[in-house]
Amino acid sequence: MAGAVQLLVDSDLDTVALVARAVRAICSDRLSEEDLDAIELSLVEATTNVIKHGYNGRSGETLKIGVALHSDRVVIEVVDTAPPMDAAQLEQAGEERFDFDETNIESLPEGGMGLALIRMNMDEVEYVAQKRQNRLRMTKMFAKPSTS
Amino acid sequence: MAGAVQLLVDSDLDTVALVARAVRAICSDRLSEEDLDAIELSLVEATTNVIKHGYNGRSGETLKIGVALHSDRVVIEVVDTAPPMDAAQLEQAGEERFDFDETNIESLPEGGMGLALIRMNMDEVEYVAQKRQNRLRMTKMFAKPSTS
Amino acid sequence: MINHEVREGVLVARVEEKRVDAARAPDFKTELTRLIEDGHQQVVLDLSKVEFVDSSGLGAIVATLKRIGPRGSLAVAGATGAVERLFKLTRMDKVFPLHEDVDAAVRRMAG
Amino acid sequence: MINHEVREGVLVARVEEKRVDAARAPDFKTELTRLIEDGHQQVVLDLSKVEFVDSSGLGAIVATLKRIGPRGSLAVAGATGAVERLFKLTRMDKVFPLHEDVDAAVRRMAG
Ligand SMILES: Nc1ncnc2c1ncn2[C@@H]1O[C@H](COP(=O)(O)OP(=O)(O)O)[C@@H](O)[C@H]1O
Ligand SMILES: Nc1ncnc2c1ncn2[C@@H]1O[C@H](COP(=O)(O)OP(=O)(O)O)[C@@H](O)[C@H]1O
Repeated sequence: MAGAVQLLVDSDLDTVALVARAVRAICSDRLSEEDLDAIELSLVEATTNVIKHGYNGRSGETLKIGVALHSDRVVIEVVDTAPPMDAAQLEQAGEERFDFDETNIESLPEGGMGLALIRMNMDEVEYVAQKRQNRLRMTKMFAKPSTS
Repeated sequence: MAGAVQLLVDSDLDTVALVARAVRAICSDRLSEEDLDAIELSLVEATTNVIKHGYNGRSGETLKIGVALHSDRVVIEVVDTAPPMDAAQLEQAGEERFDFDETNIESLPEGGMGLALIRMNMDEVEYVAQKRQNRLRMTKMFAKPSTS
Repeated sequence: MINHEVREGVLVARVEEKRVDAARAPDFKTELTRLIEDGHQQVVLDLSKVEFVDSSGLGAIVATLKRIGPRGSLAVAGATGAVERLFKLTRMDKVFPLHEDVDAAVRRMAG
Repeated sequence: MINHEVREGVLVARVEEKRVDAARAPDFKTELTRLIEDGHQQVVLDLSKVEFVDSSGLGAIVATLKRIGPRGSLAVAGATGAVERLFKLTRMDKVFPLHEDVDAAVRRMAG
């Protein structure tokens, strides 16, 4: 079943869980648990970043999440009207973030993992800062179910 | 966890299932399965009515669904920009719709059950036709969970 | 959307959709009617895979019963959760006997 | 949000939240730190009730390990699904030994 849903929420960390559950449910008919986990984590990291960094933790700002289900992919968009992030941050993020020396406890990361997780969990990640809004577009491909 | 989410979808019968699953998931933390069933059915009947009757089956029109979670109730709003329905239809709808004679098969209802089901499943149902939009507000009360 | 087999002279129609709502009710009704028109008078509708039915889906089931006619019968098997609840709430469980599973429904109907 | 008990000298901290995300990570870290500051060096974090952890939650767990210090250790029990996946994806399973349940974790740590 193809279809698209847009979700609007207040920029509040408490609503991130609601959005995550809703998006997971919207995608649940087509995707494996593992793909759903990947999408949920990416969405949570992206919306949390907008609230914490984009809006500096201010509630009362808008946050728009688009979910578009296609036959072979899900496209999740997180749209905000905050000052844009430095796109280089996203480009540089990747699994190297987790190349730590596990024997050196003090060197382990306590933050700065969100963008890396997004890139590791989604197949395509694109950031477009427009005049009035920023748009993080994350695409997850999935195997078409064998039946129907 | 209190919170509010708005969903925007195209007026397409195929997206009703997506919205239903999303709203169920949003409410799932607080409510019993039975209450979730009641909310899902009411929401589906309300959105289907807007698409079939309000928009005469036309896709491409907007449909807005608001979900507000409070500590003791969920308020679901279905907002459309179609010509309003006759509010008397809603007022007259109720469980009498199902006072049929089960031995008389030809008398059994094949339609006209949606509004009755909404009223039977929700605690409060209010319809407001404004200048530019109609708003069906459905409230479900629930017992506060004993923990936390 | 519907698989079928005949057991002890009873047509068993298993619905393969998770949801029977307004988007699917027209096709559902068409498929079901086509099966009935082969002349079956004793029908068990297996809803064990169905998670959700709305008033359109219920209306399609009622329409099918009317089509079968007064000499036949239509029973429901495997309705649980929201589906079972809808039948009871609308008193349609008085019209369509609800059975736990297909075996029980066929036994009752054929016996 | 955290219940605790001491078993064979090991502090077992059971997280009672379904989700440890950015909204809850600060309180989670505060509670966990307070438990550690009682002087426990051997800690098992029971995540069996947790369905989702994001990078903030993971960061709080790392911060707790740093607080325990190099002479102590922090193991994880009952991580499944998305939670287990996060530990493996971030290679944090090399830092926090993952155990199927609390019994196994305590046995390993105390033994
Ligand atoms: N939406 C955003 N707006 C502004 N800056 C952002 C945004 N998302 C990420 N950043 C910047 O990128 C950095 C890395 O983000 P991330 O990897 O998610 O880790 P963390 O949020 O834990 O710092 C952030 O610290 C912030 O400076
Ligand atoms: N959103 C709406 N806009 C216009 N008319 C409506 C709307 N909702 C309901 N109605 C009217 O109320 C009637 C009864 O609705 P309902 O009980 O849901 O049954 P059904 O949709 O099967 O006819 C409809 O047939 C229609 O005439």
